Amino acid sequence: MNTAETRSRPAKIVSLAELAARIPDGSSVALGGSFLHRGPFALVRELVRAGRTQLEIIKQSPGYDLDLLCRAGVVRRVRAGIVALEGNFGLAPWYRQAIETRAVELEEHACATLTAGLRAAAFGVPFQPIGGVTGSDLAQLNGWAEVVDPYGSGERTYVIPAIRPDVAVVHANEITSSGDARVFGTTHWDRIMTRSARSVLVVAERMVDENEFAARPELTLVPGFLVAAACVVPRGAWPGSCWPDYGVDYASTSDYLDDTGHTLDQHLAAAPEVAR
Amino acid sequence: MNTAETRSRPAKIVSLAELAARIPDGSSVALGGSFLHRGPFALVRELVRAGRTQLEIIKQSPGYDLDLLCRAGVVRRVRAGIVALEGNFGLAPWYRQAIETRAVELEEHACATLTAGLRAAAFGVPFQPIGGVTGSDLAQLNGWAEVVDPYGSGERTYVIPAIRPDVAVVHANEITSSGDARVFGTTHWDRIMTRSARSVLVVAERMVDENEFAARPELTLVPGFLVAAACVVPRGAWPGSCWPDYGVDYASTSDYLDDTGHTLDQHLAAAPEVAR
Amino acid sequence: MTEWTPFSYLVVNLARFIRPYEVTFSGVNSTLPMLACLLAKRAYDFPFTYLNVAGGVDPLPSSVPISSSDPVLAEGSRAIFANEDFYDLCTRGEMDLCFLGAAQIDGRGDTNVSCIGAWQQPKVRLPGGGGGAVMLPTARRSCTWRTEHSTRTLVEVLDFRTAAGGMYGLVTPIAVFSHDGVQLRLSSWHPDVTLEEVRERTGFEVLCHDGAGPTAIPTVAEAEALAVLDPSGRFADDAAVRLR
Amino acid sequence: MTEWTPFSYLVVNLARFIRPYEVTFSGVNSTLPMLACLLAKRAYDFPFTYLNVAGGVDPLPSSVPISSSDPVLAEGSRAIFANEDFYDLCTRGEMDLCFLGAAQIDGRGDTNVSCIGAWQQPKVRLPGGGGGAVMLPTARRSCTWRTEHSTRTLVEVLDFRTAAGGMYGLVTPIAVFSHDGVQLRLSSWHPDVTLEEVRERTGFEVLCHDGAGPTAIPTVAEAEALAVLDPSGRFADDAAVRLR
Repeated sequence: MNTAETRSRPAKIVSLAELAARIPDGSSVALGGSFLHRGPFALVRELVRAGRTQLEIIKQSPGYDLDLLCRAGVVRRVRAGIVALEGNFGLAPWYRQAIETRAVELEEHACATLTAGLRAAAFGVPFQPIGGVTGSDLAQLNGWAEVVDPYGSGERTYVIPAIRPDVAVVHANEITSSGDARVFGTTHWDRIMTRSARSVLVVAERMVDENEFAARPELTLVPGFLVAAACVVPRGAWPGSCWPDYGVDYASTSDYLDDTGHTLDQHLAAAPEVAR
Repeated sequence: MNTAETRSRPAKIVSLAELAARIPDGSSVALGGSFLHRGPFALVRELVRAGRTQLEIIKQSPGYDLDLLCRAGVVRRVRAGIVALEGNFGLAPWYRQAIETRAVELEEHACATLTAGLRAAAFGVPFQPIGGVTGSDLAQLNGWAEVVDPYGSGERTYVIPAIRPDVAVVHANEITSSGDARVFGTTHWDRIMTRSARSVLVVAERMVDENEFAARPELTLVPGFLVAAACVVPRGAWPGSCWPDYGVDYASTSDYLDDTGHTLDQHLAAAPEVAR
Repeated sequence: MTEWTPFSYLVVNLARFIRPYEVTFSGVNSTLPMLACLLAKRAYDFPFTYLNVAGGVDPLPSSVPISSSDPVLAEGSRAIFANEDFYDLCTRGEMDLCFLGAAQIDGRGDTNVSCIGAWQQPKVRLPGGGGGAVMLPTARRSCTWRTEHSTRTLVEVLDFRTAAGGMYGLVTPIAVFSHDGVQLRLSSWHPDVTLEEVRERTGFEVLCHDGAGPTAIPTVAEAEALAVLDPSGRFADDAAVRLR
Repeated sequence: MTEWTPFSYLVVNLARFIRPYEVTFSGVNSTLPMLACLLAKRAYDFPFTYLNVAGGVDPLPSSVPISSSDPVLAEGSRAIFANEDFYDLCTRGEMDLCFLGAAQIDGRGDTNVSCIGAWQQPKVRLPGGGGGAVMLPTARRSCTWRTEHSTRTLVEVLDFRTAAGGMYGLVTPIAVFSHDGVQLRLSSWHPDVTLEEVRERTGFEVLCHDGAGPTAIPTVAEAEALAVLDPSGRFADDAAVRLR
């Protein structure tokens, strides 16, 4: 849990290595973005470079990030909705292999049940009711409980236990020196992630003056007081997109998947946070 | 419940009288804003002019709006958190009288328990867990149930039954001709109101071109497809504020409260939607 | 183009499930429904609300993206209706039509997107839960598609029931099914295949709706809209749909 | 000003509950806590996060509003942290200090903002629930205030228990209480009143903390900050706080 001592001090703008150092082995880590779009991929790569192990990854729709972490042996456990590379790339091969060989443990969710668990944590309650789920084998698989409406409607609803990540990492378009962060286009699941996690880290395309945020404060997704640390990595969401700055780099994504032509080290070395 | 027939047609921009006509006697009506700030007060006054009766008013922090509706005999029932004029005006006198004489029925909430009920409706679940409440006499008064965490934490949590208003009315800074609406500054409780109600009506300061919304879609609070009808009433939040366009008109609020110097009709006649 | 290609058959028949004034949603990993929604906006002379997973509400994308969750799908949108918002819309009963992917579909319209083989020891780990388990039971109607019509994909018994209930439509390269309240029934089939072939290639028992027959060929408006959306045939190539 | 006025006593002693690096919140109907938070920003040489009900996060308001929920309180803010957000922050245990109003307070620090007399047939219908029932048990600490210190406001038994648990501080025109885990205890009292007077004017039994005594007079920084915030004495006049 955040404490006044760790939380309200002015957010530090740190290096990418220092940001990764705030995620120790064994942490549960919520990753922002969706599939190939606005994921904190520079930080994900930095976790690989740092040799992190035993992480629990929490994300409704991971893809490249989770696949890379599985490929590098960083992951112990996954709580996810749908995992794929998307585009025309189909399944996430190293993730698939990790699950099929039982090297990594999976808690399979619907995207909205994972969100419900994060909502419970964000709202400070032990569980969160969710619509649907009826008839899905996921309910029994995960031991999800049904609760009868105590107000006599006769309705039953599944409830999802609280999911409180140790840390949420999101990739933002812009931050201030105080760690305020904003994104353009969809927020994906970033809002609920930043409200449910014990700590929030931000990677951003660029830093802008605080007055720019003050001129349109409605756009701010995460106020700086919730952000433990942040760093600036231009093109940090590569090979994914960061709207409106750049789109998906399909060639590099394809290279990542081509493990006969490219090693993981070669892929990591080609990343913008290293190569620029 | 919204149906495709009533919902997705391009939102109609209508007159204030036509907007009020969409709220029949006996409706449950969620009102946006808070105290003297960005409330849909022009619509509230129009309900009085239209002689509406037996309404249920739902709002976490009503004030002038609820007091006026009680004064005019429009209200049957209130579900509210805190009711006051605020500023230096203190209690809402006609509301107070209506409750003390039992002319109006009150379901007293904490602001956050009312929000929890609206969340249950917005999420499509029969009830919503809420933190706190323990030790409050409101729990017994309202018959709120406690549910034991089915996941064995030993925690108990109060759950609030779903609250689904027939209609939510919010006052926006700007709308498009399609009914998209956005506000500046805090959204108060408008977001959850517009997601929980069966129908959404909007009063706005002005209409702007759709391209202005498309240039910064992140600012839109309510997309037009959720809005049944809207109208433009400049200064419609009078005598309250509508940031950043105008502040509270304290003199007119004071006049409203001075029933020896001013009649209700005089107050209604002085409103911008009539007097302009 | 006035006759079907396997690709056009899928996209156009998905689009035909969209109804006037409805709220229709397409999600991740859903290139064909994305194209169907964009096609319906061009080809049909009724309005409907198109929501997508990029947060777009009736967007005007400057190009058609490879990824069906690409932010370009929010271009021109006057709002960002993000993930929590469209899921809540669905669970509270206001989503008229959801397009949801599936690896296996059974005759009841339940779906598996989790695994081939046993969940605990899968032969193939599939993408997983996604929208289905919550959206399928709560959307008013859902539709799915398969680019392969075979007894591997249209099955008698699912390897895992990821989501259940609420499936209304199914489109494959050779057939269109719709639900009668109990099960999926054949509504029409590709004019170049026989009913017998559909039966042979379907793992569950194929029952027909009254009046079922060959699928009506694309209208000029449908054909023109698809030509505009995929002028170079890139999406058709990527989808690699075959009749057999 | 180096001595207390009844008004400065309330504002400054509320401000003194604010601690370095904490997240502190002031809400609706809360002019004195609003002033206390603004004063603390000016008078104390430590940072803290000031959230308010106008959505402001460490705002730089161009003026001090009459209404403590006025949108001017979000001026200069780099974010809008709206109602659902700050309530959730509180219920998940990350709100360090909430200022919450009360009509009656008992010795346990529980509060009534609902009614004088029986709830069903009140002599006075009060504003009602507000933040208390949810925030009081979930904020790390809460503080309240009364501009009247009497046995009507500081009571042995509440007419209605609107909110319970978690009250840490209470400031009146003549006294400062803080909670010892079981009950409110007197920390200090206005130098112009006696302990005996505090006891006489308090409905619950007054127990003292070790070292309780007259309240330390305002620092120069506190006095100067209040003078800047209320240069014309308008807020002091509006509050109409009297020692007796």
